[in-house]
Amino acid sequence: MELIISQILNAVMLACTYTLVGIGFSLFFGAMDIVVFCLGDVAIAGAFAIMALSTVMGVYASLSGILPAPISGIIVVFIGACFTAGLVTLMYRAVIVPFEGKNINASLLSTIAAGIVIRELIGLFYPEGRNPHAFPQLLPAGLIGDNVLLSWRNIIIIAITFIMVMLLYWFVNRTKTGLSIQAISQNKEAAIMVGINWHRIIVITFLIGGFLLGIGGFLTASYFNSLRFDMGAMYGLKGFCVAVVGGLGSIYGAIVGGLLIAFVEVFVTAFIPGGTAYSSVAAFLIVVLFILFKPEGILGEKTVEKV
Amino acid sequence: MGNKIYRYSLAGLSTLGICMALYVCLSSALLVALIVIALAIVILSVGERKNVIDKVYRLIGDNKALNLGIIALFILLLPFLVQGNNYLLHIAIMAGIFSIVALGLNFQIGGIGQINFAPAAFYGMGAYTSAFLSVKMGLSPWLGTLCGLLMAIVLGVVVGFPALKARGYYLSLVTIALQIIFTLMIVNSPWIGGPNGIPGIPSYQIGGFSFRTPVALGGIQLPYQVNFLYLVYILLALFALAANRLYNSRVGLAWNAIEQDPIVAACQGINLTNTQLLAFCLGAAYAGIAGAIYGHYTSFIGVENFDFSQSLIFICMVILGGTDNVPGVVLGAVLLTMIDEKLRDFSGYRLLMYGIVLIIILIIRPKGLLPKRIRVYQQKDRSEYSSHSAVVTGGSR
Amino acid sequence: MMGVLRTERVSIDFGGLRAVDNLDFQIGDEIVGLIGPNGSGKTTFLNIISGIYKPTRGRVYFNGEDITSLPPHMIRAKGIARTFQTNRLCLNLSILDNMLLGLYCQQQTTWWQAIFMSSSSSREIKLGIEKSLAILAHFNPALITRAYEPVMTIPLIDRRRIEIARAVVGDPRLVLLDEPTAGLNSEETNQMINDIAKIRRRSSQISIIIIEHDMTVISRITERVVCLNAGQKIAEGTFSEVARNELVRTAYLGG
Amino acid sequence: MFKGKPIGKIAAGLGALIFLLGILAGCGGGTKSQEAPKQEGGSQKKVVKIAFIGPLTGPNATEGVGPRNTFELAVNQANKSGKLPFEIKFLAYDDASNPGTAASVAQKIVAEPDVVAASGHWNTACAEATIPIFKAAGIPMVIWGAIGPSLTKEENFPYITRVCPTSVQENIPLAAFVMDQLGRKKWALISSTSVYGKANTEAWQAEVKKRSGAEIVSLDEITDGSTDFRPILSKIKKLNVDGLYYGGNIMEAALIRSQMNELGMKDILMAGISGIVSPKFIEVAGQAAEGVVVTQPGKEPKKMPGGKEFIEEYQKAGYKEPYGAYGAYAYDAANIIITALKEAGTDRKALADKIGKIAYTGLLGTTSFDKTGQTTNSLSTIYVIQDGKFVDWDESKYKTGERKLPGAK
Repeated sequence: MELIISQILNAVMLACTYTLVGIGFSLFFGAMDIVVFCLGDVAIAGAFAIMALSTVMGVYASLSGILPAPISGIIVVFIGACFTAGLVTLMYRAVIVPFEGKNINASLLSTIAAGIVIRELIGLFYPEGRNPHAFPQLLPAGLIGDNVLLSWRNIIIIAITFIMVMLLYWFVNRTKTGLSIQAISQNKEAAIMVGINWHRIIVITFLIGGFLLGIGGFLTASYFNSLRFDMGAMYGLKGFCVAVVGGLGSIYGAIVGGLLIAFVEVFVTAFIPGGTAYSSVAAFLIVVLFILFKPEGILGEKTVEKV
Repeated sequence: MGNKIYRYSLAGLSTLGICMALYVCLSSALLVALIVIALAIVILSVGERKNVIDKVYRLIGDNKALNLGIIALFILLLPFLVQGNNYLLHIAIMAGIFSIVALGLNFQIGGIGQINFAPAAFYGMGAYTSAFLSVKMGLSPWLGTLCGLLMAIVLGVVVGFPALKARGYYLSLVTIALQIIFTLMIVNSPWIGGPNGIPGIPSYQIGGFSFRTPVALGGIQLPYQVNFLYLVYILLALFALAANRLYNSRVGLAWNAIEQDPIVAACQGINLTNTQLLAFCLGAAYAGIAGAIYGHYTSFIGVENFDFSQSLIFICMVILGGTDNVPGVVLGAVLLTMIDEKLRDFSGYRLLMYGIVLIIILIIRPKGLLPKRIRVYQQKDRSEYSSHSAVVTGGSR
Repeated sequence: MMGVLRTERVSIDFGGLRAVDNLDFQIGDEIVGLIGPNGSGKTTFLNIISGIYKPTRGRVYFNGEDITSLPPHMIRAKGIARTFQTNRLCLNLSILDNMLLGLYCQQQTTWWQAIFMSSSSSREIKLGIEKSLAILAHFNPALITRAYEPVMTIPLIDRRRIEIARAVVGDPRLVLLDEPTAGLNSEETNQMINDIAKIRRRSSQISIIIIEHDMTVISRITERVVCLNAGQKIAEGTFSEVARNELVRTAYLGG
Repeated sequence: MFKGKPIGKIAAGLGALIFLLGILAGCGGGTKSQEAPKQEGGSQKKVVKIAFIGPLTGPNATEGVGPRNTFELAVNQANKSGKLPFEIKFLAYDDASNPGTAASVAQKIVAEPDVVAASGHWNTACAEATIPIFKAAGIPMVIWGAIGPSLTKEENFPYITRVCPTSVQENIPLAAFVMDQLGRKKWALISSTSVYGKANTEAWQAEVKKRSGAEIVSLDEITDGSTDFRPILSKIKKLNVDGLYYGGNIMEAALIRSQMNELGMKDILMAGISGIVSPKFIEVAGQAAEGVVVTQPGKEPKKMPGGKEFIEEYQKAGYKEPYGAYGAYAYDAANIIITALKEAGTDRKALADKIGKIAYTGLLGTTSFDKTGQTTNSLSTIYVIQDGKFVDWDESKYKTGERKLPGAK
């Protein structure tokens, strides 16, 4: 029994790491009908920024001299997430705008190439960039009581994920800008017709998505205590899978999709003899099956092709 | 009459120019290669704006025999031009092998407009089948290659089947997933070497002559790569010819119709299932043969040769060269292979520069070096009808 | 007169919505107009005939043969061609290529023959080109000189012509025209009416179902009119009969 | 039909193109011809080239960069010593852990005119791919880091030799230590699906089979690059094992150890081999690294004759990266080649024969090769991580009983 509970907990934590990047995919797909393939790398770049702030650049240390540790931690993470937001927007200008409405294949490739560039830049220019790094412990690591299953860090990771999703939900459904994003994702032409400034909204979407990705990269790195320059490739791919399984374009879908993929991976590893090697195979098979038989995902809206 | 000779020599000169440009790219340093490519891009862009390219196409098309002869001669003489340098020959062979895969992939990307992210899986299927059969079962490499081809087609059906239901990004994800599953399954299968790969793959033999023996031609000792060079380029010529014929046939047209609008295509009597599966199976066959040759050429294959990043390289070749344009795809494959090899001198910066070069070329020429063109069925028709914009402009879908 | 196409109590549901409801319809050697307010199920009905949608209930017979469950490409092969409401040519392909697509169902070349017997393949293409150009000349001779231009450079009226030409080039028995004059001005509409009349003149062996909102078009070229409302047939007869029908009037005014 | 004017333009354009290409080709040729006189007349010394291949980018870059540096260091030292009758030029190539790339690189090396010897590879698959190429070209290659047992074969000797032990040789002392000396019998295995991981796992399984009472209760395979091992570890936790063996690379090993710590499995002994001997392991695993037992062939460089100088020189040379687990091997491989060069001259065949017969004493002790080209040097050390450092077992507080290894009764 304890084994099952601990495995469920493992899966939930894994799902948390997938969710935010999945939301990133959904957000950009909804707003622009494009899949930005390098989101995983962007998120990891954000985590590297946070790590740089708290180790190499010493911002965290100097901040915690004047402020209590949790607040300086929050500030550092916030700066890192803002950096990620800036990075995504820069990427939008550099590798998405040139291909807008022109050629879906070219934009697909250019975002993949951008991912390679980001990855390699980290590897080359971060000190010892190609080596694994221990991620600084900005979240408290202590256990809650004597129970080895629950640590403060895990609780905080779940909480931050939850808060981020709620904030996004509030933003998308309660603010004018958020409603504009929704309008654009439902019908771009109509939205422009009623006077929504498309370009402004897209930039805002990218800023918000980038911010979430930065947080997502931070949570992932914190959960694994470590960071490596090429982690982003697989991370981004899993995020895309999560978004598709949940329903591309749906925020809640990313949560559900994240849980599903994480549970499949964890349970194949834990309860099928010899399953460890096949956990990724199982996760990807699930994705293939979803696309074939329920392409709109779990929570996505079914679109009927117009004839 | 004088005009005719003039045009004849002009056509020959332009083909010769292209061959020389490629030779320069092959034999000199990265910077020189990049300058040549940049020059080529400038010439292409200016030429397109002034409608000269069209005339060059026609010039080359009018004198096919001459130009093919020049290219054949160029390949034939290549070993002597590079003075038997086996590394340059190796690059040329790899360029040929990759060109075959890219031509096959083009049936999917250029033909039916579906990006298939699993060409390396087809390529690997051919390589692994042939290598396994010839190493473990002692089958002749020639037969092994044939089996590799068949198994690749089987995989083509497996990957092509989802393409019937999914399109666009969804299909991308399906093929990515299948590609990753393919590599994971190989790693997890000890009977085909698992992560160890398959070493000691025998080479092709004709009579008692093994392709891995150096040859003496015209008094010059040439490395064994020469054998493979000729083999690969003969195959490439055949495959390119077949691809070209397909492109100009009813089948190629049907693929394009599906790319543009599957429902309309179906309403013209095109069987979506068969036609799309055909694009995947033929592409898989191309890649399968290329993979098998690769295995018998290098004598070792490992799963890293057939992973997702290799697939990405194939896709880049097709899109950079120009989708649905047979010379374009071959050009893309050849150039990218060369650039990739040239970047080896910058080991740490190789991938970074690869990514940057890719983005730059994509921005300058999003439709590839030689973009997709309007089909011309008979040269005679062509000169009768004016054509202001033979290059397809504007977006698809 | 034996019906070319006949439907028996065809219905189709989309979720809770019944788009076509128990429709009995038939057509012989004639031009039938299909009219009705927006959303009355006209286009859906054409989609059922051409096999894009499968009806929830009912059957479709073509030349006495049940084609209800056939996929679109087989229905096309049987001899039903169509155009689309929003002009759906392959914009990146040349006019000639679009026309050759219309001939696809008549050609035989397989991929195997295309590779290994290219002379037979190119002979077939050559015949196709001749036939296409002949049809194009029938509609608008000016198009022939532009046959190698991509369709996207062609003005709308000519695109519609090409689409109709693509539908009839393969000698279909039945042509379904979905709003051929949408977006055209009155001058162009007149030209289009003539073009449609030309199809019949070319061969009386072509039946036509035409969806149209412009009643002048309907009155000038159709021999019979069927009016749909909410998926049901509410009137049938010559144009003047249908136009007088009380139900039709309420449908248009009230619906 | 053609009109006169545009065709003239085409001709002019093409002419310009061909002219330019001619110039460029001339330039390309020019660089080559510039090199040649330098070799013959520019300096009195002849230039010979030695190539190094290793993973400098990609997933195993950490393993390759340090050895690249030590190799270069050895070459530079030799050049500076002034004792050589020729100048050695050092070439470094990246195989990116990809056999296809490795084969390509090997072709490139073989095609360079003055290359006399090469030293290559951390990945066994890469070595598999290049061995036939080097053998066919008659260029001796000394393998510095690939441990697949099958690489060294009689038929390839003396062209292919190896200074590092195979996975089988490497695991023997570690197994003897933890199973016989510490008495740990019940093992959980985690294996990387890489060649390296599989080879180690197989070697460990063989060791367990040799000993009665020892058993493997679970075996899980993971792919390199995975980050989440909690599901596997949660499962292993239930099994009450005496120890956990991981044969793989630093990153995964460190994550496994730190996640063991989180799941309350700190009192399970973790054993690993040289692949994880790197300060990075301790950095990433943090506190959890304490008490992990590893083995590394050879002795610590600083304890070997010349080791101190080596470390000093390495630091002086200003390399950013640590020399890593295989730095000493690459260093010795370079010196073996250089020594052989000194004695046998630059003829490849003579050089290969000389390397085959060498008895070189360096950082690894005395290296000589058996008839398959495998090193006969079998020195090895057991390390335990103590206070954030790899400490020789014999000098550790654990041996004296001052501290207790995880799970010790």
